[in-house]
Amino acid sequence: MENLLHIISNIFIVVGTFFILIGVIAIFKFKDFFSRILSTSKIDTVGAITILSGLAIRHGISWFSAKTILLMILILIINPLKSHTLLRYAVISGHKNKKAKGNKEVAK
Amino acid sequence: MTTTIMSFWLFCNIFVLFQKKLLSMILWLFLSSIIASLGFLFLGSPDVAMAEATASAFVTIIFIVCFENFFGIKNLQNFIEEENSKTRENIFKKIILPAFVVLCTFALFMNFLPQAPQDTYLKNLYILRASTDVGGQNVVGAIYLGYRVYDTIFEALLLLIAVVAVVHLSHFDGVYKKDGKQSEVKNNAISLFTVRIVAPITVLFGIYLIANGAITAGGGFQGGLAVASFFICRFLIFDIYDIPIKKVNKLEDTIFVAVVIMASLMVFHGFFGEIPPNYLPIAQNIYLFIMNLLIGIKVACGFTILLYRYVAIERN
Amino acid sequence: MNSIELISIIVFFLGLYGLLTNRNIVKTIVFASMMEVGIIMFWLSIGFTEGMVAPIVASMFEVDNYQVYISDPLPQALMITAIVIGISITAIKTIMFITLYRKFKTTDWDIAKIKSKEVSKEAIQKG
Amino acid sequence: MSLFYMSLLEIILWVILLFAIVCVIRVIKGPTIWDRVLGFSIISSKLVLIIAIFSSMRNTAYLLDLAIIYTLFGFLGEIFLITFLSKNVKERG
Repeated sequence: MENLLHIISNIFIVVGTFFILIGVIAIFKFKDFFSRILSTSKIDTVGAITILSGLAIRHGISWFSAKTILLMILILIINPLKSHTLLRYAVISGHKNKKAKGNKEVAK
Repeated sequence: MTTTIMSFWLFCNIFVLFQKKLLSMILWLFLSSIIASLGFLFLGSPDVAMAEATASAFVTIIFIVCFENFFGIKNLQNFIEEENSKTRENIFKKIILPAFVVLCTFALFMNFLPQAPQDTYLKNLYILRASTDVGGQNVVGAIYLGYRVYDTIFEALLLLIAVVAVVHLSHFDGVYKKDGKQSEVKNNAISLFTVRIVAPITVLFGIYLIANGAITAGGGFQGGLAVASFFICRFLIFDIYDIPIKKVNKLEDTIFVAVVIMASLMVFHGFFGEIPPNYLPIAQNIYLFIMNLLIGIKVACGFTILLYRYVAIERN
Repeated sequence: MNSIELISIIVFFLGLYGLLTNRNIVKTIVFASMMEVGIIMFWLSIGFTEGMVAPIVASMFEVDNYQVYISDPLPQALMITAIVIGISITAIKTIMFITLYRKFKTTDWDIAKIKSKEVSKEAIQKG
Repeated sequence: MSLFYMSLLEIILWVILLFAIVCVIRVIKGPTIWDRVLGFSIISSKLVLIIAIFSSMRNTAYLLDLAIIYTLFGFLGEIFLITFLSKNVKERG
């Protein structure tokens, strides 16, 4: 039984790190701020939640898994909304993509 | 592992040194102190790591409010740009000179460092006897509430003096006029929702840290800092300044007196009885809990006064 | 002496270098808080060995050679107070800078010095 | 310690630390200040994961308190930074 739990949690953790790897690649691949924040913030949240759920499965029913579930809920609330405020204030302060073609048409 | 994190920290600190703009400098400082707190965890001291993680956020908030106050919007823009045009040094001067100075001073310092492994007699004494002498599970808490309680008293006194200095230096008479402006967060429904959820959680978590201070990592200082952050969140949501500063100040004073009385009760009882005094474990636990609670309330009061003073200056 | 002590001392002197070579007042305050973290790291890293455990009784006795692998509790207890004092001291520094900026409208050490001398001369002439 | 004897969690710990170090490059060369703040938020979320995995390796629940404090206070400091930036920064560099 314990072996099975360990195998399941290992699968979860490896999948989570794979998600985070994709997020890290996305930071460097895209060339403007808006596409970067779109790709990385979502993938980062998903990766964190998968890794933490893997840790919770590994420890069974205990204080440790209860605290990881609390941490998961906090990350689920905070992480996307943090990126939302970042994006919103970037737009408010007048940040634009210089290279994008659509902006010129809007300006005209 | 630890060495890798430490070199990461050193790297971040070097970037703090080379930054020209003030804002990016403070971003790098925030990053470096957060990584330093991770390093404290790997050095085996989670209490200090907690205090540092809260301190990093507090220090950035203090710097940001300081900028907001006195440079105004247009002045600040000039202030940031001005720095770039003024100081132009070549890379040779920027990298070689600091490296040379650091190495020279380090070579002077080298002789004073301990070469042989340290004698760990005192450490073993504390670890073996703390839970019977003072009580509780956390040896760090046992030291700053039991063996070295004088340090804690003088720390509380220093915090009191700092609050008095801030209150004295900020010329604000306590009357706040609301000027139709609302904070940026208030316009945004989603951020408002987030802060509303986060603020109660921080308070609950601070109370949890204070209550469990004797058993696990945490204690009065860290819990007090977490509780004080609630009032910053409250300012972010409602944008009002209605906390009775004078009453909070009086509460802080009385609690300082209570801390001194509580500590001296413990110490003087030790003088008249056996050394170390043999308390019952229940009495020890009650003492630790009350002391943690008092210190937590005192730190929370001090930092709310301090931060609200800053906010008040901005509005005045 | 281990590598972490060395790194923390280097950070301390980096902060000192920045403090000496910058004219801007806010930047000197930032470097002072950087030096403080270096000092705290130096205190905690004395006698460090890899894989240390926190000095909490419940987790202490799981380790075999517990007298070596438990971190020293005394500097930790001192450094917690040092951090809390450090925050309040940065607050005092910044608020002193704010009063100075209100009076002289500069962020430069030298100009502030010159202006303060002028102010004191005027005060002497007035009597 | 050779790689063969490492447990899976230890390898994951190293990998995530490597990701955090790689993300610093975005903070260094981000063309605008917004990119820097984005890189900072991603690094802080990775540090939370490092703490969680470390506490799982040690099998100690009380280290997770530190992870919760990281998420709460990182959010708070970042919100203050962002609101300040939105007032004062107008499309530069």
